[in-house]
Amino acid sequence: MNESTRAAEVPGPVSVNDLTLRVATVNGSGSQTANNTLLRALFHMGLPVSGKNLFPSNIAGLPTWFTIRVSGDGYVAPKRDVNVLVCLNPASAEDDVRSVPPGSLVVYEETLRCERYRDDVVLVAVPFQKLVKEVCEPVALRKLVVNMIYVGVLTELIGIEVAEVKQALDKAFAHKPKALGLNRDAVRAGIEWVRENVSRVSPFRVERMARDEDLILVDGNTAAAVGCVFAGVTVLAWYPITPSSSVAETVAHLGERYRRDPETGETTLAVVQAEDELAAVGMVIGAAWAGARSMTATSGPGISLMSEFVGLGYFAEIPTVIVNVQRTGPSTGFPTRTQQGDLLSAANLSHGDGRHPCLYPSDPHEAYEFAMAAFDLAEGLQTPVFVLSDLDLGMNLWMTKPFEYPEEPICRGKVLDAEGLAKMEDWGRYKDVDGDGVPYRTLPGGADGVGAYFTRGSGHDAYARYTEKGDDYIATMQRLALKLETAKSRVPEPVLDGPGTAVGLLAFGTSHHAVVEARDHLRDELGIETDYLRLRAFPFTDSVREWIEAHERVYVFEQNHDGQMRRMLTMEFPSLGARLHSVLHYDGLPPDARSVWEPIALDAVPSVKGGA
Amino acid sequence: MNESTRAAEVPGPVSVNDLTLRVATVNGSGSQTANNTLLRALFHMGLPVSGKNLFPSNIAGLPTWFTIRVSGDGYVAPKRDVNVLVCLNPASAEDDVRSVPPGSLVVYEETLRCERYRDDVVLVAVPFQKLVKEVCEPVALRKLVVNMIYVGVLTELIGIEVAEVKQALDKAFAHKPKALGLNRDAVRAGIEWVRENVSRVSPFRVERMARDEDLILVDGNTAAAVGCVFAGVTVLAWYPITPSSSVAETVAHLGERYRRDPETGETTLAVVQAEDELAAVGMVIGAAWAGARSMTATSGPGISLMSEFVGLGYFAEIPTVIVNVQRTGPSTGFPTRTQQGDLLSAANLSHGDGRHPCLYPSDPHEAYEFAMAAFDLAEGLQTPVFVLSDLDLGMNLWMTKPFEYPEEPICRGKVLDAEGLAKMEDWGRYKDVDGDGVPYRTLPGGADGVGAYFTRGSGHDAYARYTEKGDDYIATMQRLALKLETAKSRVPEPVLDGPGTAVGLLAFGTSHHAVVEARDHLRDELGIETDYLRLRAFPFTDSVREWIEAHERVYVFEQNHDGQMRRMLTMEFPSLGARLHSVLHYDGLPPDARSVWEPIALDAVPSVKGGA
Amino acid sequence: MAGPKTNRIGLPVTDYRGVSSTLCKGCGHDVISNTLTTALYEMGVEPWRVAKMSGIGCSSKTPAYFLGPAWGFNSVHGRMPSVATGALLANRTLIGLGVSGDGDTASIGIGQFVHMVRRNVPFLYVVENNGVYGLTKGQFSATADEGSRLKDGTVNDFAPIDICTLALELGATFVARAFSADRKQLIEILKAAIAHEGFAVIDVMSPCVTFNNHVGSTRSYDYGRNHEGPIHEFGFVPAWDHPEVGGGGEDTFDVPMPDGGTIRVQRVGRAHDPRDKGAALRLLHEDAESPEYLTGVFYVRAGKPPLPQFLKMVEEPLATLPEARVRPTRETLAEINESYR
Amino acid sequence: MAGPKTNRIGLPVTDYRGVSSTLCKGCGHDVISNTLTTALYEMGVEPWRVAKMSGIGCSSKTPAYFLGPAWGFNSVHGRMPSVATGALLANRTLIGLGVSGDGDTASIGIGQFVHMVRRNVPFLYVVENNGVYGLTKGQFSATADEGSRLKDGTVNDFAPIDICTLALELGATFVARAFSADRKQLIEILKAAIAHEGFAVIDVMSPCVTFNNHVGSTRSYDYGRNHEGPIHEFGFVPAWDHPEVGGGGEDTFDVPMPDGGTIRVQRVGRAHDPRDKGAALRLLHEDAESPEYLTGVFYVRAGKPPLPQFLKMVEEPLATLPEARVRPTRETLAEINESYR
Ligand SMILES: Cc1ncc(C[n+]2csc(CCOP(=O)(O)OP(=O)(O)O)c2C)c(N)n1
Ligand SMILES: Cc1ncc(C[n+]2csc(CCOP(=O)(O)OP(=O)(O)O)c2C)c(N)n1
Ligand code: SF4
Ligand code: SF4
Ligand SMILES: [Mg+2]
Ligand SMILES: [Mg+2]
Repeated sequence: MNESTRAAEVPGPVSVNDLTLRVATVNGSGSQTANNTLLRALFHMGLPVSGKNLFPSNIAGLPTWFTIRVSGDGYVAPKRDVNVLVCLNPASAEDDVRSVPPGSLVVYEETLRCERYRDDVVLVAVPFQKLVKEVCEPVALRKLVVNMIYVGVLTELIGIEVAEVKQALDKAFAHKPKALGLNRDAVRAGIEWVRENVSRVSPFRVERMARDEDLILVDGNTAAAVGCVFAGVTVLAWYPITPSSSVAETVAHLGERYRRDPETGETTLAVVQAEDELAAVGMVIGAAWAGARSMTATSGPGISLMSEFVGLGYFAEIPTVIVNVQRTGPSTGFPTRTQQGDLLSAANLSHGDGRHPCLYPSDPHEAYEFAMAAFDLAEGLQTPVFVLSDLDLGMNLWMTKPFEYPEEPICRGKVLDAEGLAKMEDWGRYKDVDGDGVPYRTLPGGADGVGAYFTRGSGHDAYARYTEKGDDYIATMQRLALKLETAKSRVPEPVLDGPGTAVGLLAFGTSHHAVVEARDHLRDELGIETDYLRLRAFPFTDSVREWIEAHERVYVFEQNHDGQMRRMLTMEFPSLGARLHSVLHYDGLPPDARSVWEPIALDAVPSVKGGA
Repeated sequence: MNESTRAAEVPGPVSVNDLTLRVATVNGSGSQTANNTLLRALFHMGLPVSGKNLFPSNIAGLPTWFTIRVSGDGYVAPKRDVNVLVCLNPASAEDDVRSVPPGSLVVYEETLRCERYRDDVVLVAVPFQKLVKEVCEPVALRKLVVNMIYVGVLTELIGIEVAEVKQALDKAFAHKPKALGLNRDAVRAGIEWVRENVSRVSPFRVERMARDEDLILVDGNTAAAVGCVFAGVTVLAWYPITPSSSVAETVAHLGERYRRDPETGETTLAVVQAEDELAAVGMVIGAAWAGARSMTATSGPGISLMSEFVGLGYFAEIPTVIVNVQRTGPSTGFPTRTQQGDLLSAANLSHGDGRHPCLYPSDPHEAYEFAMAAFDLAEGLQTPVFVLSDLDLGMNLWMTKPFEYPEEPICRGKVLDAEGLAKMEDWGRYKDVDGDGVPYRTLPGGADGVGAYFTRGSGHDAYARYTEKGDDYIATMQRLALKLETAKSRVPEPVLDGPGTAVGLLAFGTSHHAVVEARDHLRDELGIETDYLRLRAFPFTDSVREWIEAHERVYVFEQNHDGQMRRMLTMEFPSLGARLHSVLHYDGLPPDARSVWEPIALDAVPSVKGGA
Repeated sequence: MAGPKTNRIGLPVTDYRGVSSTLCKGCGHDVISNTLTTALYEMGVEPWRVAKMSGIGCSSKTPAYFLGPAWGFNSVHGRMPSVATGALLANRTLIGLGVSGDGDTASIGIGQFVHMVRRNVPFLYVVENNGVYGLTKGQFSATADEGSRLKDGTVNDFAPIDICTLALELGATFVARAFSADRKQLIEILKAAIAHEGFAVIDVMSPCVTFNNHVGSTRSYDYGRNHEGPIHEFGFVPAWDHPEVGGGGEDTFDVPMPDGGTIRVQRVGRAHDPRDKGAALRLLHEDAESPEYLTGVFYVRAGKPPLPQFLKMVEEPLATLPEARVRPTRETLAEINESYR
Repeated sequence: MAGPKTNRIGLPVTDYRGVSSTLCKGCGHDVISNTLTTALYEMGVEPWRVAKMSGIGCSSKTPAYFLGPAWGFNSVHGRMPSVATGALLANRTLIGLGVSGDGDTASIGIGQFVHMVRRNVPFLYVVENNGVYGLTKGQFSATADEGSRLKDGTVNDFAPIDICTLALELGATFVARAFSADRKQLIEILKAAIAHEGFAVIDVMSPCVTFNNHVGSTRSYDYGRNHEGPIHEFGFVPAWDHPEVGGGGEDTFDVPMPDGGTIRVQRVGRAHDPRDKGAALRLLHEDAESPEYLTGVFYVRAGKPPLPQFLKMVEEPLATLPEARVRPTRETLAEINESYR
């Protein structure tokens, strides 16, 4: 062990493939490529990984943390305790170093003198600034390139395969050969520095694992965007807002690439950056009315601004897809923190009666699938549909199954062309012909002069004529409610497990991942068996009701303060309300397993105790 | 009986002080003054009356009905069956005449030849057009004056006291002596025509009653406006929307009259007609932040547009009062029909977590009281507060107790001046000092250079400093939730009756009036005893919970399709959801007693049957 | 026996009418609906290609009162522009025609109006401007003139928003003003606007007989009649009448329209040349100071690509493209997956 | 021992500073914050009378970075105007000062901006105009010039909204443009704006170093430096310096401000007279065609009553009026009751 490494009594032997690595830097410093290189290299070693970026709501200069968890057991929820820390940010170094448990590995820029703060961790002081000078001549680039040095340092320290790091670099800089060279050098410098200066073996290491599955590494916003493009979206209108912007930006980007004819230069996807969310949703409502598959993407404040128009969409029965990448509310809240906080708002959006279908993807693969499914659902039901993602899903990189090409053709729902119309007797735009509440529609501009109708958000009868008659209104409201019933057979069923025990856990979206780990913990460490239902959509299917009915006690785990999903379940299943108990996590960070199992374990439930 | 009156076999004897009188005219025809004259005269005869105006969402030319119920028993909910009909509208005459039960009295313009449609009612064909020519020389005014002729006709036919009609006219035309003369003549002409041409006694008559109470006749919007002015509102910003406009217009009007110094011409009430509801609510939020008692008034679509700002008000803790005069939604819906349809939207308005106190007045006296109380409540809790009225309450005339002068001084809540601030140790804008969740605030512009703070809808700590820390956020959210708990002890308690039986009825706002009558009917005609709770506010007080707990079966009667109040009760009291049953009325018209008792009677509840 | 009279695409005028109006008798808006009926009929517009859009207000109800066989959308208050933008993107073969009120456009709607102009959405936007909110019973709107009075005497203290000036400033390429009582001129303006490609706005003074037609109003029929100042006399000669250059004689000049039609201006009086934006702005700025109510086509310019062209969209309606054109291939998805491996 | 240097109301400049900025190093907005600090200090504005308002964006964060002892309100995106209007009504003795971005003002916020101008709210409205949405990572805003390019090469196809032209058209009485790198001029403009009564708007080009400071941008420091064209050279002489008429000598002319101060314009170069609205409009319209970036005070006019005066409000803050002035008497209520009997 040379001077650069100081070790206290490090408890325990070397731990393999079970570590949480955190890089503390400054935002705007370009560490993202380095972090993703690490993540990708670990991923390609067959290791189950997850990466969480914690960044402030500003553009440059404030502390940022990137945390990678490697879990041989396959858990992807974050863990509270970090065991490998890289300190590069003077502003947060002391806090960062003090936060890790004894025995952790701490790598830091030597001038930060982190050895002042702890003597119960493995300290590796690296002269990052010196090293970067050696490998990177252009002064302006050093700020960026320095990050690759810690990639090298970690590679050597914890045993990442150099070949995988190289490949990850190649991918990242595929079109920038000069940058590739510089970054390669930096990685090499890090590796070599460790080889020359550090003899001690890291207490945390990684080793290649065999992965059966074919997986990809992608963020949820990208996945949702791919889903939209393969759903055949034709009009996208949006307004920038964190953390949803990259949904729209990626749709637009994919549109440029795959939906613009390379020869004619013409596109089949119209994208408008609107002046605000009112306009964005107005455009997609207008587009959907005229027959486009339309969509917008937004987050909390945008949802609020879309409220009036969504009511119009509901009442005038206009299909559109709204992707809501939730962030911490209320109001502006924490724009760069995650939450499942718009559940009630989305499902009940707008004044007056009415509820809207919502889909809750829990990983990028589902974000892809549900985004795609949302279009068929919206057009099938002729109503706005929400895809409720969140910042954690949307902006972090996740291991996920590759996107599967849709086996079913696009389904536009009950759209009549001239021929179809001719076959219908006594067609009425808002007539329930099939008993499912969903009427038949025609698309504006039919060149044959038939099927035109007048759309309005005020009272209308089955033939789309203006009315102020109570009976017409009642009929419409009942039919709209019937559509919600119909929706139950079309939305994704929950993924469930049980009934086997009296205690059930219910979660959805990104809350899922902490539950997976918590259930193992409850069973393995505490002897508490739990069933589990992962909800995937509103309205709730009968299977949800039945599953709850089969359990005495159901813990609803969600990421908000008010217990919004528990409230929604209670509203829909009033007789089951007493069984539902909230387990909440709402500090703006993705939840860890402990947030789930601790309250459940603390909750002295006799039946559970008996079963243990 | 002369030619003008044809009578079929009229069943039964003359009915006294129990009639429903409907005048069918065209909107924009100026019948309102005539209708109000009738109503007022009946009211001054000591009769319990209610008047409902049913008008289309347009300005002139479409059918309008004004319906007066006189009920010796004191019921003010409408009754389905009309027994005195005045037909002046050719467009609706046939339907109108066909709609009344046999034995009704039908007065009509003779040229409408209503005798073609029925022979089982008492028909009085009046030559209105001829008569008006005789009494009103100016041709342009005849359209208006003709209405007073039916006032005269009815006066004589059903026994309204002429002196009371005169007095009502004097009041209506106090400042228009010429019009007074014309209208008096018209009434007289109507009376005389009946005296000369009709010998038959009307099957429905009225007679003076002794009224103990001192009552006034006023609409709910006016009452709410008076409440706001006496609450000391200082900034009103609004945007016109039916049926709420007259709240703002009346506040403005009263402001001109009572809040502008007659000498200096200066006002203590700033009124701005904003460019839309986003601006209106933004202005009142800004005004409240700067220390005004501020308010806005709106209806459904406006509520949707206010969504983002209300979330800011909640999170940044800015008190303001939003009067929502509900109309039939969703979307534009029926702008001139009533509904209790924004219960969920108002209480949960905006994305993210958060709930807002709501008050539910059921008559003008309460509209006055609750509008006033809303300001103290909002400032006391430092949060936006909703007053949820509806079109029926807001735009119809109601008998109600006179407004009582507030005995308590205005309470601005925890506002610190320089002195108060000096006494506080370590003041923080968002610090919970008293354990009730409500912090102390200072008002911008304090001239002493202390107490300034920075308000934002993004993360903030107890000292109003920017934060992105999870702990700060959790503390804030918990404190905000605590404020809602605190609110329970400050909102109006329910008015309740029972527990006495197993069956309870729960209603609120204007749904109350049908319930009063329905309970009598259930008891007297069907032998079903019911307890009753009239809810007056959200959050629900403990007494609401206890009362529900004491009943096996609670019928929640409300005016919307979705059973929104039942849903809210279920959310707040999850273990009681199974006891709550919806009884709904949602055709846009004020509910009658039958809407309440019929479903309850049909509902075969064993415990009720046993009790009967 | 001769059939009913038809237009150049063989339709009778009844196909250009709508359901009967529920507005007040004498309302300026009804005159505009009738004028639209005539103009659309005479221009031989195919009704089923028209998307009639509106917001909320008395004015916004009117799309139901003309061109029955067209597609109508009475959306929400003040937000017609966004809805129309979306519709025209979904199907660029639609003919976009919107009716809005002054409240709907200039009060609640001014933001969306501004951005619609900027985007040059291909759309004929008619503002039925009565200076008040008719449907909510006569409050002032943002176009009410400073100093004008309501029936009850209330005076408007704020400067009006001038729809035409604003549109011009923001780059609109067809900007006109009219008076509903001057049907003759309005028909010609409407025809020219229909012939225009891109965004066209016509600000039409349309008196509200119920709430703003009294003495003291600056939007009454009387006020209009006494103050109307046409900036030129002109007619629209449609393409199928084969307008030759100079065909109107020496006392006229021609402004050719992209559809082959021509605006033919008489060289009398002011004879404003609508191609001259500077002159248009000067006229409008002078107008702001004077009580005269200028009418006519202030500005017209061809050639600015409308939004779908800007975005280089395919010619066909996006709404009905077959799956093969909107869902990328299996190979593309494989390529995408590969990029995330 | 001498204390720290203070201004005319005895405060040190530190009282005019705020918490330290979290913006990117070199951001134009920080320059403006610093300039505001100086201008407010030198004008001797009482910090505790100032309401610092903003919307959402990098620019909208800046009220935290100057004038710490003032009252701040960072509201919601695009809606600062309404919040500010309300605040100034609640307490007309407050000095209203707002900072907004070009996205906040011209994209989402253009509707509220337009109406705030119309209402002549007494407010100094500073637009920190960088042509992009900084905080959401660099998308174009509605003030981006046609043809300008993002870093990734994306070209803006739409015509920009010109805040100054728009404000002038809508009747604003103080309209100016500046460039954040030209601190000297900006200070003078800010001082004059502070001295103005009623609505004042300053559109300041404020480069976003992270997303819009590259070649091809028309909002970069380089672009600003190469294209700035001051329409006059001038200084602001505050009231307490007792500006005499003609005190600047023959080569200047004076524009007196309501607070007793004076804008003193040098008779060199363009020497635009800011009292001449017509000339201002001409300048702005010319500017729209040319690549020159004109800076200076386009227009200033005194005497138009600001909103509280329009409404004839009492002089004192409504916020703290005693009960007796806001709750009518028992007799009044009796009278009201009587009218409904
Ligand atoms: C969000 C919203 N706010 C308010 C209203 C009420 N409202 C209906 S029409 C209207 C004004 C219409 O004025 P204008 O556009 O000038 O049309 P006009 O009736 O004068 O033709 C208003 C305020 C509404 N429907 N929606
Ligand atoms: C309703 C709403 N929509 C979107 C956003 C996201 N957002 C935050 S700042 C911003 C744009 C800011 O641009 P600008 O006003 O130009 O300020 P800059 O950051 O460039 O200074 C956007 C779109 C938001 N906060 N609220
Ligand atoms: S109220 Fe005015 S605008 Fe509305 S229909 Fe009547 S006249 Fe026309
Ligand atoms: S992103 Fe741009 S506008 Fe925002 S702080 Fe950085 S430089 Fe300034
Ligand atoms: Mg109008
Ligand atoms: Mg910007």
